[in-house]
Amino acid sequence: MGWLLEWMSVEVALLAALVSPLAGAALVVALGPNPNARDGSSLVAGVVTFLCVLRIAMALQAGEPVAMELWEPTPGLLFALEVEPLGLLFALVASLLWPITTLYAIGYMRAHHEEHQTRFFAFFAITISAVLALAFSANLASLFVCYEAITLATFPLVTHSNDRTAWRAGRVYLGILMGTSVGLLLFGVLGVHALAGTTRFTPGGVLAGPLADGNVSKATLGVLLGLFVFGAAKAAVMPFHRWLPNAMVAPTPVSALLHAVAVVKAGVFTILKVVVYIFGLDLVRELHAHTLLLYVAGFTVVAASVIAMHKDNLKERLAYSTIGQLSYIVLGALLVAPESVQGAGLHIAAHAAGKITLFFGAGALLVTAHKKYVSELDGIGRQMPITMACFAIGSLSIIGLPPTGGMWSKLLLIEGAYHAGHGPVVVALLISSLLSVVYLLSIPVRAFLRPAPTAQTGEHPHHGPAPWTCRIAMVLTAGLSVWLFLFPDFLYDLVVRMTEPTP
Amino acid sequence: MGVAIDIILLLFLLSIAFAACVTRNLFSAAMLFGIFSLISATLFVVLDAVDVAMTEAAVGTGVSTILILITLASTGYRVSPRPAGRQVLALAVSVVLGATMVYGTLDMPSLGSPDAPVHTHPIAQYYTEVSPVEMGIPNMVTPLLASYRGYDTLGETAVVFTAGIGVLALIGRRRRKDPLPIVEEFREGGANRHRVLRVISKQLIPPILLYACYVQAHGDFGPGGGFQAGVIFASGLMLFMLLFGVEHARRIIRPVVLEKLIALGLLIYGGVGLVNILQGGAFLDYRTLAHDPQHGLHYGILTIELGVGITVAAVITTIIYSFASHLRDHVMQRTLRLRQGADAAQTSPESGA
Amino acid sequence: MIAEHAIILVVVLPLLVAPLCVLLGRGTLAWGAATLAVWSSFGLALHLLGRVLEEGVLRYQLGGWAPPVGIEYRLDLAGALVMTIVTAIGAVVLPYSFASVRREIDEHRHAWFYACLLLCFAGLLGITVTGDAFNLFVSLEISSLATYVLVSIGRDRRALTAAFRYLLLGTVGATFYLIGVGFLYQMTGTLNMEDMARILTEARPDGLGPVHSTKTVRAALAFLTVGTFLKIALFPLHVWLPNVYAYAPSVVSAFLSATATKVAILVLLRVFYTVDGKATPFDALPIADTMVPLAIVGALVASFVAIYQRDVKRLLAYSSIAQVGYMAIGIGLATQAGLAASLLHMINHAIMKGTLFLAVGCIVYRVGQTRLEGLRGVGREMPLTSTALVLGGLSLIGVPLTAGFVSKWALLQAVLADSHWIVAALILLSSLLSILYVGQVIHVLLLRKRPPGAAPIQEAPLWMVLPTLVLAIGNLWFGIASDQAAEVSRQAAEFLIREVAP
Amino acid sequence: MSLLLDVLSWVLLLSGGLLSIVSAFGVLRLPELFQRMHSATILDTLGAGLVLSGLILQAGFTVISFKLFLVFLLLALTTTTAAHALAKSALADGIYPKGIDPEVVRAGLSEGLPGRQRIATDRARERVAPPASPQEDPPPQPSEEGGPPWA
Repeated sequence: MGWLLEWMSVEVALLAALVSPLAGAALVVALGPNPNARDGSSLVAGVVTFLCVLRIAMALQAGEPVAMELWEPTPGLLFALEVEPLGLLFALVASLLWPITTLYAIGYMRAHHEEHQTRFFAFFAITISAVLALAFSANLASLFVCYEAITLATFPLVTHSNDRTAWRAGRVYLGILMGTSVGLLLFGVLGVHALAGTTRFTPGGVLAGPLADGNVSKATLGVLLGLFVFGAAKAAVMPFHRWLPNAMVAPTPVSALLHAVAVVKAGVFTILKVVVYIFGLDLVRELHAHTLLLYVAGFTVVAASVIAMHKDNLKERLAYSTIGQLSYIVLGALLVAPESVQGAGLHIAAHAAGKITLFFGAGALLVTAHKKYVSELDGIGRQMPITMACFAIGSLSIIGLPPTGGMWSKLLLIEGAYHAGHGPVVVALLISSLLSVVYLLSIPVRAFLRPAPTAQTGEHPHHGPAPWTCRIAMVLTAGLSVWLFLFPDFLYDLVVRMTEPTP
Repeated sequence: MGVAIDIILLLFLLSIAFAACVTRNLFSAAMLFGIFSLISATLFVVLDAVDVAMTEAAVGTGVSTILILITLASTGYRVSPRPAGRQVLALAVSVVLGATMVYGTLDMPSLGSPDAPVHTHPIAQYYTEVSPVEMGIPNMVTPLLASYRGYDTLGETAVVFTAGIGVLALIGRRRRKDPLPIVEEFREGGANRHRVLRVISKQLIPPILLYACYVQAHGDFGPGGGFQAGVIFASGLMLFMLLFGVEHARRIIRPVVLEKLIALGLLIYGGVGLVNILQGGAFLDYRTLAHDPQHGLHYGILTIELGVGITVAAVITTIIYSFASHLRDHVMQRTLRLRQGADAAQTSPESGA
Repeated sequence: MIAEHAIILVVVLPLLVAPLCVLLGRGTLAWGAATLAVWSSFGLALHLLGRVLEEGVLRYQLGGWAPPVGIEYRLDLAGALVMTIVTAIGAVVLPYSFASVRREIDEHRHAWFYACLLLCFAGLLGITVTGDAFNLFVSLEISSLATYVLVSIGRDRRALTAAFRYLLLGTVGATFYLIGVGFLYQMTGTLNMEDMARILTEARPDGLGPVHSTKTVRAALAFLTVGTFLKIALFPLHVWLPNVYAYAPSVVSAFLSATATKVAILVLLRVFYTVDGKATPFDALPIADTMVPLAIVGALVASFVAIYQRDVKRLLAYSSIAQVGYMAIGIGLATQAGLAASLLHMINHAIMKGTLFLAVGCIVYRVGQTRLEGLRGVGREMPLTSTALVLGGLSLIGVPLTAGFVSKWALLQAVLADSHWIVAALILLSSLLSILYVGQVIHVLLLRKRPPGAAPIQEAPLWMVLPTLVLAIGNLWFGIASDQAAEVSRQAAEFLIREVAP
Repeated sequence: MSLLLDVLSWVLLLSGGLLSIVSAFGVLRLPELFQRMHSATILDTLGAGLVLSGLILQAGFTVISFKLFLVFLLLALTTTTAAHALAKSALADGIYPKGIDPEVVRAGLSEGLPGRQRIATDRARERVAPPASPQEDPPPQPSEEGGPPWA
């Protein structure tokens, strides 16, 4: 990989990581009439983006500071980029999974005969650019701008199918996400700026100073923390979770990458960043409010799992599972033990790899066998063995069992909760894991072990396996889950660096 | 003595205003407004603002009263009482307003006090002492209006122009291809039945127009100028219209011509300014118009006063024409309608109208 | 020569082309002349803005008489900024007006319409550039009178009553201004703003403290402030505005909403800073204490009312009242940051409201009405127009990367810098309400289906869509590359505040 | 001579002033329109004439006297005409002098008048003696309140 170091400087890489998805989007629009060239360019843009992020990762490993100021429209609203471990982790996950999802989407969209594929790929690329910009934001203000950009760029994807349900879902989507971000998150951002005079992400936090100076009370800071936890509604903490099941009307690649990885993780990422770099772990620990918020998140974990059990629609079940898993990360952030925060960071990656595999599987079932409901899946594993095998691995990762990466992150989370002395949270995590065994593992079990329906009830028509691009993508992401189990060191180092004060 | 006159006039104004508020008959209110203007004009004369008094008398008493009457003729004279709540609000606002104004006058220098800032400021001295020498114009008001603050006057002319265009745009008639059928009684206007009025008033029109020209030209030496002249000229035309009917008047001076004259007056005024720029001076710096700056000033002032006069006269005439034509159409249509109704109901056309 | 006289030509050109339009008489010719005049004004305004940025305040002696004997034109940065807004909007609106006016106004009135548009334009420009308190009133009258005509010149009968109401209240406002100027003249003996400001700080001739502490000056300020509040439609003096914007012809709505209130706010700044600056009106009168609460209540109430509007133009009009509230908050804070935020929001609001009203005008051109239920699904068949509408709407909400966000951000920062937490929260609440009403419009236009059997609709003519799109892209441009605008408004605010400092 | 003129002019001025006061009282106190008009017209012509003549005598043979004479002429022409018009419109509106039989006036008025005026007098008559049954009177009443003469 040495050629990458020589080939471009880190500043160029940073800009290129943001620009290449946009360039990809432009290319996609330009090449719209020729589907092969269009999809190819999207794929190439994905690979280039990933290489750029990789270059940044190498620079960070080497200890180079990676930061850049872009422009400042009004005082206090500074658009600046700065790479730190957590952001890098997030960017790595998003940029690695993008080309894989593109690969999957090519097969899926063609098999599904979707219309407006050009628009689809273009907005997909724009969203990725916004996600990377969010991951690299140096301060809360530019993070907020990127946050909103993501909402807007994904809106056309949610309403892609252009029918009544899609538009209704789009309304809920936009209403909840915009409402909370403008009403709560923006207020929080401005509050931080007013209190601390800056919104820059600083190791150790920026709000400890004003508290020590007596400029602000703990209660106010508690309210501020609440503004962030609920304002970042992309994290889907109840009661602002309804947009996520609604957004499942989007095509599966969108649900897979955006609503399991990029967009929702943008929400928890925001909360993690705020807790670690704005408040600082020590400060949050002193706030009474964090306990309260902890219980809200814990409730979300359990409640979402319970709801997921009752959902027959596969994608909805996965969506509620996502809601639960996101709250794991929020819990990890709010527990403010170093282990739990590390676990939360790691869970971003582990859950991403696992959940995207599950969605890929669900999408493959939809386009190949036209099955939407769990109850229809009896015995389907015999026709689509690869799909269902990958699905099983993904499920294991979400549950937190070896041989998948989910095990490490969940272990760290539970350890952190235990050390922080929050017994009920440990219990909640365990209950939710047990429930996820029920609602997730039951699916591959059903697919492989139950007999296919008899002739009277309607035999599976012989439809063969999923499109080959889909299969490749699934194998890759399932492999990633296993890889995270075998070699978690690199990511673990990153999350450890996040909680350690930088020299 | 002067104070006594002031007080009496002000008391008059107050009581007239009160009466105008109280009366339920809009016709009386219109008349009261006319009287109010007349007394204001008298007050201006007492205050030595003869130029203003002239305009006030012509516009306030003459033109606007006629306009109000024309409007009333097509709407009716009676007013229904307004809900009491609104009146309380209006009263409260008026009381606050009046209180603020009184409060504002508490620290004001007394009327005519030589120590007032208005008199002690250097520009007052400039206007009274330097200006006559500089300009060579005995009437102090004219150079102030037309030169020192000539740009304001250009603006005021533009306001008058806007008013004219506005009336044209809102109630000005489209030049119809199919004019309304004229009811027989309207053909000759109303004047036939008022022979005395007609004969006497006809004699008055030429002196009025002549006087307008005098006021126009005499602005440098006595009270007068474009505004006053324009208003007086228009009053003369208005009298003609009242006597002979708007149709006749429209044939004497066509509305299209008036419309172009409105624009022409403002253009003359602004054109002088542009010429000044071309001559190398500032906008409206008349001194560039001739070799001798004083001559230039005179030329400039005369020209712009002419522009003002044309625009004002044309605008006021246009407004009156438009209103009168509007009313005429209104009344005529109503009469036609009623007559048709009466024809249907009765055989004798004489008894229905 | 043109550079030397640019400052006067920018106003006088449109003022004199107005009678020319009447002389030309024909609609098309008048349109051509008006377009030329407005575009040259735009060019001159840009030139002037550049020069003000370089050289500072520009002065021009009208009639060659040195102030305070004569009238002085005096262009500072705030004036140049507003002048650029007005001319830019004019330059965009005029090409648009050709088709729109033909559709909405009777043909024999076209020349008069363009004459009035130019007069209104010239009057607004005159306000931005004048350094004389009475000349400001004259310009105000020209623009107001022309506005009343413009509003009522269309075919909508309801516009007549709206214009009449506006005329009554507008005249009250102008009269208040005049009374205020009269009082000030009584106490200073001059009409030149700078001269007034100087004399106000001097000791009174009778030795009783400075002039600005007299009751007369206080009453004058009260009159000037209230009169101007009427003109900027600050709650609760906003009652004239909704119907005026709703029933006026599309071009007029767009032009007025983007310019008139901005210029009125400049008048307020002139009163507060240029005339009474050194005496700091914020100390003498409880301006901040009344203005900020009024503005915030206005923003909330207007946003709330906007949600329930069934007519797009009325909805946008109420949103204008809310936005004016934001600007008033910035001024009421009486800090440099607040002032800069207000000025910035002025620019951005001009762009976004211009976009929205122009886009609605495009729809009116094709559909002929603005009731929401009549517009179901129209946006789908007019993609360019609805793109502009969506961009403008997002900007109005204050979505990041649009112009509206930058200024709202600046405003919130200024508010929080003074730790007015509640005000900030209420501003955000009003933004949330704006999501609702903008969302409603977009929902009806784009998401609802056209009623069965409705006639197919085309995109509006190119000459209407292009200007709309230009402004719509302005929303993005000023959201992404807003540093220049922000810098100019910051400097303008700094200049105004510095005038206060001795 | 000058004393004589002075005395004469003061006599004229004072008598004019007195007359004015008297007629002002008349306007206030007299019972009905035509009598009041009688009082007012005396003020307009004789009162003003006396005062103006006094002033002319005061001014002597100058341009001011000429102007005053013009004023007198103007007043004489306009006030009388105005009084004429007022009286006529009062009659047209159905207000008649006291003690005169309305029918006589009406008969005189109706003759030789153009149609519209005749209609107005007819209406006035109706108002004096309203018809037995209220007819379906058209709501807008043309020219009842004295439709504009110039229309």
